[in-house]
Amino acid sequence: MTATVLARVRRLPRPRPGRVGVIVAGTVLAATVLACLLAPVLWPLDQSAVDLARTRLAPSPAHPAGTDDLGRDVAHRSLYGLRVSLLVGVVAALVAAVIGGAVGALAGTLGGWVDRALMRLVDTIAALPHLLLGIFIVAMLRPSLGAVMLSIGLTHWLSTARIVRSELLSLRHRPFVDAAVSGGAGRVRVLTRHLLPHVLPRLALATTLMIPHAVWHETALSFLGLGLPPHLASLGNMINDGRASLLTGAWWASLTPGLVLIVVTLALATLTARWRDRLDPRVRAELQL
Amino acid sequence: MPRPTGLRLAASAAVLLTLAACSAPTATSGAEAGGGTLVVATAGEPDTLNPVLNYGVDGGSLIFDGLVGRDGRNQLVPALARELPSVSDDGRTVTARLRDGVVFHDGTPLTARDVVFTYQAVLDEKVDSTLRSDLDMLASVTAPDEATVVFTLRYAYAPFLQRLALGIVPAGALAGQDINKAAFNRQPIGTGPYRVTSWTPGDRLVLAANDRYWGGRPANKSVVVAFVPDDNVRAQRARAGEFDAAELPPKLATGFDAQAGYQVVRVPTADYRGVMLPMGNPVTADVAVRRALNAAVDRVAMVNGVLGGAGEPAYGPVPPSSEFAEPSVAGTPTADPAAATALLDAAGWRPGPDGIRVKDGTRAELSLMYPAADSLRKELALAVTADAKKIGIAINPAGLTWDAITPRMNKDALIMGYGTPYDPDFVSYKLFHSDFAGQGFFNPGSYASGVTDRALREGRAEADPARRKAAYATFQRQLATDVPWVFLTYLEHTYVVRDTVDGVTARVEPHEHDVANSLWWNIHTWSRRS
Amino acid sequence: MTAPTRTRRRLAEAGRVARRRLLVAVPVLAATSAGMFALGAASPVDPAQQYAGAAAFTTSEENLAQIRANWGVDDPLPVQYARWVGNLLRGDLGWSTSRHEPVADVLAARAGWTLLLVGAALAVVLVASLLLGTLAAYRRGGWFDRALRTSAYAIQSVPVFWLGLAAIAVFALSLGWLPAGGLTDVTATRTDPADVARHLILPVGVLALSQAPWFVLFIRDSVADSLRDDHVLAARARGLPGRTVLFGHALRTGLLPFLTLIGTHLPELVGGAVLVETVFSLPGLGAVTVQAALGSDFPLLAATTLATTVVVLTANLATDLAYAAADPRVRLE
Amino acid sequence: MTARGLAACQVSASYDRQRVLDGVDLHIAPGETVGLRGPSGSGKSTLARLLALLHAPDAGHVSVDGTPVTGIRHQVPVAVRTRVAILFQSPRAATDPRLSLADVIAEPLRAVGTPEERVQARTAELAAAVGLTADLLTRRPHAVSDGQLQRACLARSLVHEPGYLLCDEATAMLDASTQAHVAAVVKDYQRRHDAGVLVISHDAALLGRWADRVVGLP
Repeated sequence: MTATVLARVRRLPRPRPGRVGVIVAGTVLAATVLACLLAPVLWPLDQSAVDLARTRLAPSPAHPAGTDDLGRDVAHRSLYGLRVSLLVGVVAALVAAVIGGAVGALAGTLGGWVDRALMRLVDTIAALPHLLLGIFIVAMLRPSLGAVMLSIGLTHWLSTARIVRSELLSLRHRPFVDAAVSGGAGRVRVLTRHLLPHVLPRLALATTLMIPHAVWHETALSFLGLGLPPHLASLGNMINDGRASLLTGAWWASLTPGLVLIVVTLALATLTARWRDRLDPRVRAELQL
Repeated sequence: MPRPTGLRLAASAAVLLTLAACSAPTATSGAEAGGGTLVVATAGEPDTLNPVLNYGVDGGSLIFDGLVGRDGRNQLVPALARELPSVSDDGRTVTARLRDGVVFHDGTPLTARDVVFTYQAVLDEKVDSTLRSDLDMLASVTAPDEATVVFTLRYAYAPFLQRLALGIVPAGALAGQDINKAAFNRQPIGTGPYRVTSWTPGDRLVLAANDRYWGGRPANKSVVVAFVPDDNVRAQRARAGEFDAAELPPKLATGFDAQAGYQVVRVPTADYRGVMLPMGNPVTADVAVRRALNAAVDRVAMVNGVLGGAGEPAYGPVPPSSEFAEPSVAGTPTADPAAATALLDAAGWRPGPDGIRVKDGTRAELSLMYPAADSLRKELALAVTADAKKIGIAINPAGLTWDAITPRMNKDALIMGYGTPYDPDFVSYKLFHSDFAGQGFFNPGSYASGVTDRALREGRAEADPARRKAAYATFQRQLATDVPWVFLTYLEHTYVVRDTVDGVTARVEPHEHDVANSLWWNIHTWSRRS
Repeated sequence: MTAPTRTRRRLAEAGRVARRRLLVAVPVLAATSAGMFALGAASPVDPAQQYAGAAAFTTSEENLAQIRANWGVDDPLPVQYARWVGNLLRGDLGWSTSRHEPVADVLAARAGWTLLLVGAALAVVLVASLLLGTLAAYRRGGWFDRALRTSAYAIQSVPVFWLGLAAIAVFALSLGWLPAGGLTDVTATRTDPADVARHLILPVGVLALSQAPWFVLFIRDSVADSLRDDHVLAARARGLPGRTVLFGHALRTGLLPFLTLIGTHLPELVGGAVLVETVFSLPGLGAVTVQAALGSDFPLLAATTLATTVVVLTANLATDLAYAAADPRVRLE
Repeated sequence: MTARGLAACQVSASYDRQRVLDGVDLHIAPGETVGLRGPSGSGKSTLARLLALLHAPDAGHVSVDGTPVTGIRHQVPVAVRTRVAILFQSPRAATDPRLSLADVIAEPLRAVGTPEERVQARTAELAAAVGLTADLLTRRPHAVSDGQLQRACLARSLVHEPGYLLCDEATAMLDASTQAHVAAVVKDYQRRHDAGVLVISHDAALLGRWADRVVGLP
């Protein structure tokens, strides 16, 4: 694809959230993170606990989101599901940041044929449907927490690599880098002391923006039965479990985890959208995933 | 979601098509000529339609017939054999005479050569047949003439006639081919009441009546078997009125009780679920722990909460419906934590600071594996976990794929499921005989008991029914004493059937029930009221 | 330069691009396949046990070993890889261990339905986003524009499988208007197009809706941009009617980059199709991929992944060329 | 061509695919101050970057003390690279905003593994030479003026005692007194180390005051 074409497509502006949106999103996210952090202390969950005497109760004051097929409180499990999904999302995004950062750093500092080869690789992988690729990886490694994180990490590092590379390319010939080279600094020192510190904020943003994608990927895999162990409360597992309840009228079992997922990713996207808008267009373009 | 099918590991590999033909050939007379199309829905899709490769093993099938078949009470009746094959006095020679005038779907007549070919193909090492180990006792099979087949056995094997339900394939259509990959496996030719019109993988199998069927023309012109692996989707589509009969998990079937036009049929089975407790685990190696777990599980709560009421408590591997069932083997249907804790206290397992019991520095903690794709087993595993916690035993459930489970079976507990109503030897011999200790899925927990071994061997060698019954009674009592498994429940397979369908005859079903050996094992005699 | 010469030159240029892409694609596919094979080989899954299925419970170790030997799964890895690639090149995609039939047959039976699903969804997305996006751009800042953008933003956060479940709950279960799954009525003896169409309304709708936000926003923004372009302003100033300006000028300039957006969004669309096929039990490639993954069926998984890669790469090239053909200013490189 | 000196021999170079230098010769002898003049876009800065071994020529080569240099940047041995120092026009672009002025000056020393006490001593010495107080040394670039920052850059360019110093419009952004001070420090250094200096400017008066000879680029 020619650079010109890409540049045009990626110039796609997105709605910019207003002040109210940001405040709401921030509040939601802060409350969520707080709840996730405090949950094990205030409201501990035994992942394997079931209560066969209280199955499929409709929402009530005792169980605000009802209970599921095994008598477990849906609201309670949604909170833990979110914890698990966010944890997977964060770790997977970090894995992606490490891989993407390494590839981008290699391409951006070495340049030349290494750069061309790596970027061709990135373009190619970008052309693969990453859910399919993720399914393949999980299937071959056998579904588990680690396999899911790795699967997401291995399929979501591309934009990070592109961002790091283009940042490095633009930094590489800035006078302060020239001065360092001229002053005798070696390749590694230039990279670690002069280039990477300037790339890190961008890398952090890219990683943060990757979290909602990673969460979606995890829920999709779990939904397909290829994700986390099914007795573990994760949003994807819960939505999957809730499918059966849907048919017998227990709509609440999949509604709540679904809504939690939507609200939290929306809040995360809204907040990062503000941060994103402050970046230069080139970086913004890469983040339009 | 409960999946009575059980083994999700290619559950379809073990599809058993029942010999519908043998039951009541006269039933067709009342049906209007030609009949209509019946649509049934099931979760499991066969991988192949070739009996040699494990299709229709325990019965002929809608497409194939064996030498023998089974009636509505699972009693053996002659099928392609003129009468039940005769067994020599030493039990090592079995002779079958073929029925006259049977033709395959392609018009070629059935001969003894076809029977010999079928059994030799199973024994052929180049053929990837998983049946070979079931026919271990078979030394040779020969055809002295066109209509006679002689089986020679290595050792006397009482239930051998039960093994003759395997569907017979035409030698002419397969000879000289690589059977593993033959086109026949998807476009098979048999002698059964229905021939295959088309098979759209992942969607449906369309069968057309075999008008020359030796048991009489089928009442229905065609049968469509819809493959809908997802329970929820199958229920949705059943609700939309797409099927005449559909297998559904009990909880999803309950909604149909109220729905006009459908009835829910619950079929008793030999399909049990239980927890295999390996002898190689320091905690479960203690018989007190095994007995305590056996007393601690609340089987009634599992039947009601997990199975939606479609099942009954299980205490051993021989189903209550079997003539071999030993009535003295029974436990408490609900949890008996007092008895369980007494057992543990007496054995020296004392509660630790966190409530989990400890003995000689060993914590009463174990992993309980279940196949991740099987939600019924997942729910049972969680129920066992909750019950165990109440008596101070910590269980960590682990949802894994089968290949991850396999290497751990000697050390970690596993929710297993199996069961067949045909003969107590069939599954139990390999699951509980010490010869098979640690051999893959046979006796993975390495349970070994001289009493059990002797009883099992006697049971398969003895021809006299009364002595067999006594041997299997000993076997069941010994199992109840040793508790190598905590048996949890027998399932009831549930189906929803349109009210207007007549002729539905439920019979006790084995663990595997997919295309057939399901409620529609005799679908060629079903009729529909207008 | 005369027009025919220009056309010839552009064609030659396009041919060169296609050839160069092909040259790059071959090593890339080779690397991808080697990577997949290595992962498959590193996988602890025992193909013989996969094959035996539930019967593995009653199959002896020797029996399984024999099945393994028949398949050559115990050969050294490079030998296995060479055999696999050799077979691929000869058109033999291998044997599906989970479906017990040739992989090529699985692909042949199912690829069509997936293409139909993706194609129909794409068509719906294109038409709908053109209409809605243009309308929103024309009344930029109006209530319709605001509502459209807000809902697009919200839909981006809804996972497609949840959207599918919601659609089933509402349209199939509560209202009973549409079938909840499957491709045709089960009793149908042949695939009647009208029947298929009725069954595809929900899946196509859900897939289209989940992908629509990007396209709608894109059209809206690029049309809004071009409405401010000089030549469009000039056309308006000349007194051309609003509709002519909109469709004749603004839309046309906005359309071109749209082609590329389709190219870049294809992988996304295919991923959505996997989930939609699972939710609606459609007999397509996506659903079979999931089943293959659950059964650790390497040959089938590798084939579906490679096949999808080829299709997406080809589609990308096609959109690039189409773009270049439509806009002479684009330099093919 | 003499053995000593920094020389560009028949160099051609492009910038952004635009040919800006075409077969240019330039020689700076030790102790000599050469002025380089030319209109904007004539390639003055490109020539400076060529001489500083930061930019690859399309044709021709640069030689340092008679030895032709192959390669640029990290391909050049540190000993050769540090023989030539360059002072850029904008001190802001030429300093890492995260470093204090002391670190800016000390960085080249640390890059080659100089012991820390030596680094401290040398930094203090150079800071005094360019007129930076200890207070200023702790500040970061955003907290000091252009002139103060350029002094730090000048100090940095002198830490390795280069044989050649290239001043690329180095005083263009500074006020007159700082300009004079920078020029004085350079001249003082040149005298003591017999260094060759290239002064690039479009200010003919400045070149007239400072340079021994002036060359022009077309």
